[in-house]
Amino acid sequence: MSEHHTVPFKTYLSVLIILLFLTVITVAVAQIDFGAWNTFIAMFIASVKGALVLLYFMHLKYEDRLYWVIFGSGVFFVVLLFFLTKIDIITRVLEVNTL
Amino acid sequence: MIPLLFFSLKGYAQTSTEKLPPVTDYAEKLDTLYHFLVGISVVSCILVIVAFAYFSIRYRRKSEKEQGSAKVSHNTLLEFIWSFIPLVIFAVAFVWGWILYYDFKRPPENSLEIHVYGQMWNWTFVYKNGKKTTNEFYVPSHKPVKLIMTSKDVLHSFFIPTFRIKQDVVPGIYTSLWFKANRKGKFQVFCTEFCGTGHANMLARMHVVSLKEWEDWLAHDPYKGLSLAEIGKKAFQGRCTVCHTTTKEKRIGPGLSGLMGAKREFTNGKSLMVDENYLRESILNPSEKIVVGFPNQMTPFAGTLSEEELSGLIEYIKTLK
Amino acid sequence: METKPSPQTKPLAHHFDSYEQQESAGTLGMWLFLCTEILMFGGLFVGYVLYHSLYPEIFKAGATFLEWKKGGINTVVLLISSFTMALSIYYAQKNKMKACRMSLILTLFCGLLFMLIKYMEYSHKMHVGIFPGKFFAYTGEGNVEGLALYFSFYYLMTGLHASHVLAGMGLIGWALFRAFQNKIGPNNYKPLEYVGLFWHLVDLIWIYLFPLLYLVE
Amino acid sequence: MAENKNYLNWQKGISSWLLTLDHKRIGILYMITIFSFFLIGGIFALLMRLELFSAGEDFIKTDFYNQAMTYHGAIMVFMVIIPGIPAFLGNFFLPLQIGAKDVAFPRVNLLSWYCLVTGALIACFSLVLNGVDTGWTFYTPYSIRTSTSVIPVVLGAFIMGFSSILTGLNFIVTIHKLRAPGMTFFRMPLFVWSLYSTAIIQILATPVLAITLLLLIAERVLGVGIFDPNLGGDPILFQHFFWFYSHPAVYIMILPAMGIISELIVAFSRQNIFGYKSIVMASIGIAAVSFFVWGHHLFVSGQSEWAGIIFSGLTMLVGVPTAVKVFNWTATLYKGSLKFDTPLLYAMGFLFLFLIGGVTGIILATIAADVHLHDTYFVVAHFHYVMVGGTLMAIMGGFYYWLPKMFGRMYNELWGRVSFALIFIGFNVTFFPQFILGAEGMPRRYADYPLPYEPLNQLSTLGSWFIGGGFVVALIAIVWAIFKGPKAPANPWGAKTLEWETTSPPPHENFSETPQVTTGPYHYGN
Repeated sequence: MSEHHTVPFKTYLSVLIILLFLTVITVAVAQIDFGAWNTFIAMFIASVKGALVLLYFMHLKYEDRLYWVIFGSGVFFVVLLFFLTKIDIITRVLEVNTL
Repeated sequence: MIPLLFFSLKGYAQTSTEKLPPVTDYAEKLDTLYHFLVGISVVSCILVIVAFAYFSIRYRRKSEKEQGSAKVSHNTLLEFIWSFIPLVIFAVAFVWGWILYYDFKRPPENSLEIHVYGQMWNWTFVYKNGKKTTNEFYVPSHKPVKLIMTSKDVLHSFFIPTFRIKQDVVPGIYTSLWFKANRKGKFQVFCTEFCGTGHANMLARMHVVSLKEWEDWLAHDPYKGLSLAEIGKKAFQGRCTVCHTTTKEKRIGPGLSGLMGAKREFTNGKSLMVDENYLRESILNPSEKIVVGFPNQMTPFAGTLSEEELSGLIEYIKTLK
Repeated sequence: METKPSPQTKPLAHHFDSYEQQESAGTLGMWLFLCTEILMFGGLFVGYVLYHSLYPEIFKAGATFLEWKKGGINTVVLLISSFTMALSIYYAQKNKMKACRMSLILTLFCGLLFMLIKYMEYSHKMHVGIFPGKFFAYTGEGNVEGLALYFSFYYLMTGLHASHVLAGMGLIGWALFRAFQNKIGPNNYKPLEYVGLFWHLVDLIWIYLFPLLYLVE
Repeated sequence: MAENKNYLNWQKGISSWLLTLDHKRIGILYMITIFSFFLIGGIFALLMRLELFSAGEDFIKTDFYNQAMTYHGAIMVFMVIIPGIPAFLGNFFLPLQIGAKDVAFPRVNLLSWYCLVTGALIACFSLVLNGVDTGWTFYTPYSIRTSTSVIPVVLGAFIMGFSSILTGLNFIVTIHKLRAPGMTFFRMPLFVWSLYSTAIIQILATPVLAITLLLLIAERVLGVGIFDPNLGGDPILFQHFFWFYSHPAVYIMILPAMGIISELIVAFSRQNIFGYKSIVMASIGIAAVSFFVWGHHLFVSGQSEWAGIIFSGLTMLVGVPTAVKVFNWTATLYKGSLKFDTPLLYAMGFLFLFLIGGVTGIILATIAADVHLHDTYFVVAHFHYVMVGGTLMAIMGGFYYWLPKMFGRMYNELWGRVSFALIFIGFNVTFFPQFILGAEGMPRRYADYPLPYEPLNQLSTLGSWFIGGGFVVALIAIVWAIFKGPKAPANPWGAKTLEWETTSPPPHENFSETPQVTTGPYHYGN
């Protein structure tokens, strides 16, 4: 684990600029109606921004693999909760009142 | 310990089939699966118990300083075998369970549909021709019957032990159960999802009768030739006795004797003399006016009471002095 | 890494063998805590997405009420605050303590700005009677049956996030106080880094919250 | 010889206990908290069994029975069995077994004890209000409608959740960062491995409970309608969120118990464990797969058919590593030199009862059988066999095993065996008839039952008096041993793990000098 790894100032600044730029992009894209794709695009851009914050601001890039596993397992189990609950909701055959 | 295991399992196997003889084909198939599972459990329990009982006796410590002498600390083949065999057995149980569940979830096309309404502490059954009954309902034998169920307040669960079937009754959506009884008789129905004070006495009784008897019962109007007050008394028995008494004694709800014309204060500050409109409103939509000192726990009876029964109830309450 | 005992060195706790062990333990502990935060917010996000697909028309109607401009500004504000937070650690490592304190103050300011915009959004909605759950009393146009459910999710998610922004600002205030006591320096910036990790996580959650609530119909 | 300085007597006074940062003293504080709540929960259980002695409403009113059922469940789950082993025996022996001076964050350790006590007091405060009668599962919409005070209990459980999260966090960091030199991951004792896999579940599952309970409070206070069907919510979704935590929580309860049983079986057969690696893999495997199986609680709740099939299949998978562990323990006894002291008796009790609990779990995992058996006394018997037969047996076994190390005194062997016999026989007489009752369709959470179920219920109530008697005898024997027992040597059982190399009771800083580890955890004579 790099004890004293200082990230150069330039990197922080460029990451901030990219993040702001992506925010503008995601707002602009949201105006155009791609139907169901809107959600996917918005989530993709958000994930890119999230990855940038994680890697550079939170120094995940310079930590060893253990911290990737910790963060990854957190996200994995949220997705697992969503995935199996969604399976239940989608495949529910609802009875109808025949009175 | 082994004798305890044998005694209870022998007793168990004998009583469960004697106490709850299967009444539908599904129940018979389930019993075979169930006895297979219990058999596997007993065999595996005995195997492991005999193993560690034998080891315990055979390898008792002889001297204070004695150490264990097993040379081998793991054996990959043995470990593979005793993880693969349980996996196979569990897979067999899973598939067998799936086959039955597949059948349990698919009611035949032509099944007779009965609507079931669960509410805080009684069941109401509504047939196609509008006939409504509470806690007692009749079903023809040798015909597939499909129950379409919903709840009017909280979660309940419709469980017929002799038929080995159960399904939660969820407010907001309809769930269903189906069965085809092969034998006539009276069968107990339980509510198995916790629903408050009256959960333990939210019992219904199912009468499986021949087709002809069932059709007569369907056409028979239980209230024919009875005066309004007598109809009310009959309707009162099935639904209201869990919370209300016909005397002054307070249970969950107030005692109803001398109610007509009495003065009542409500939680919203207003108060009025009890009359027919107040009685009608408090039965159909009780949370409108809650008498001071009582919880707002009564579930509306709108939809499960016929007009005849409603006016009969009001007449009956008026007779209670 | 030689451990020259500069005045800004934190005393080594009795049960650790070296600074490095103590600090890597702190980082691991912080990342585990972030994992629990992700799971808690994740549970709420899963509820939101499930109900979004169960009642698309309610959520579509609800989304029109949100001013995505304010949401956008808030995103920019939080991104800048993340930047200044990272800078404060950068300056602490470089032993430029004045600049470090300045960037901490800037981060606090951004946090305040975020809460201010959030307050404006809330008061604007509450003014027209949009409250969560059973207190929902909005009768204006664009009202759809069941809109209270949408705004319950809106208030729950942004409220929980705002409470974490406040907690983060409290932590930054504590870090600022220690910086003024000259307790933070190149050998002892780790507590500042833990506060930074928490603040970045709060920003990360808003990065996902913003498009999910404001942009997506 | 002069009373040697140890963690018990090097500081005096109440504040030295209430503000202690020593993991051993915090372990003792947890012990007192957990066993006092165990007594309260036990009293509720005995009251329930008394009421169920005969059909009809005799000793206690139905309302009070429903509250006794809820408090028995909530107290036993949240205040006794989840913190039970990790916080008490885990806190005390994790640093000792890996050769560390203390846990990674001592202050966080004390904070998690205060979280447990505060949460427990808030939850028990509802006893003074008008109680709670929703069952420990708080299923909506009943938990929203009921006029009983649900919010204090839910708030209490929310705060106790943090105690579990912080303990898990503390243990993972301690195991990663504070192992003695030379102790690689595969030289750690199995109790430490079990605490590691438990901590993983505590970190990953408890936050979802936190948000679920928050939403339930929001439901009651603000009427948000997420779980309330009248406002468009879905009660089945609450069950999904609740069981996403609560099934991994039952593995939080059983994994540390398995760790203790590994220690006991090894120490009392005085030879290396059989299949160390496969037990480690099984622990981590159970921790991972436990998150995939929660849907088997919803088979008849209105969950879709296909989700039910998927969950039934996945539940079968989680059964395999559990079975492997039982076979490994039995194989460890082969060619050992077994001595039947009380800890080994409890380990044998665990093996017997957990076996029955495990196989009945597989019966319930088979989806068609669960349709018949769900929410009946079959399920009640199953989880008591796994929880009392599993975790309680392990706590008692671990307590007797480590009592000499914790208090420097020996317990009385005779009374240990008497209390074991009472508890073991009483347990079987109480809960085995409930399997039969369940198969005959007696639903659970019933304050009253139809007459045909009466004989077996009477037998079950008779058994519950034996369990009560057994635990009272055990309590007296242990308290007597702690204060009056004869002096115990540093290593009374000749065990090989690190905690036996320091004096008993251990000094404040655990080891005079940090131990060097060169071999595996159980290096016996061979």
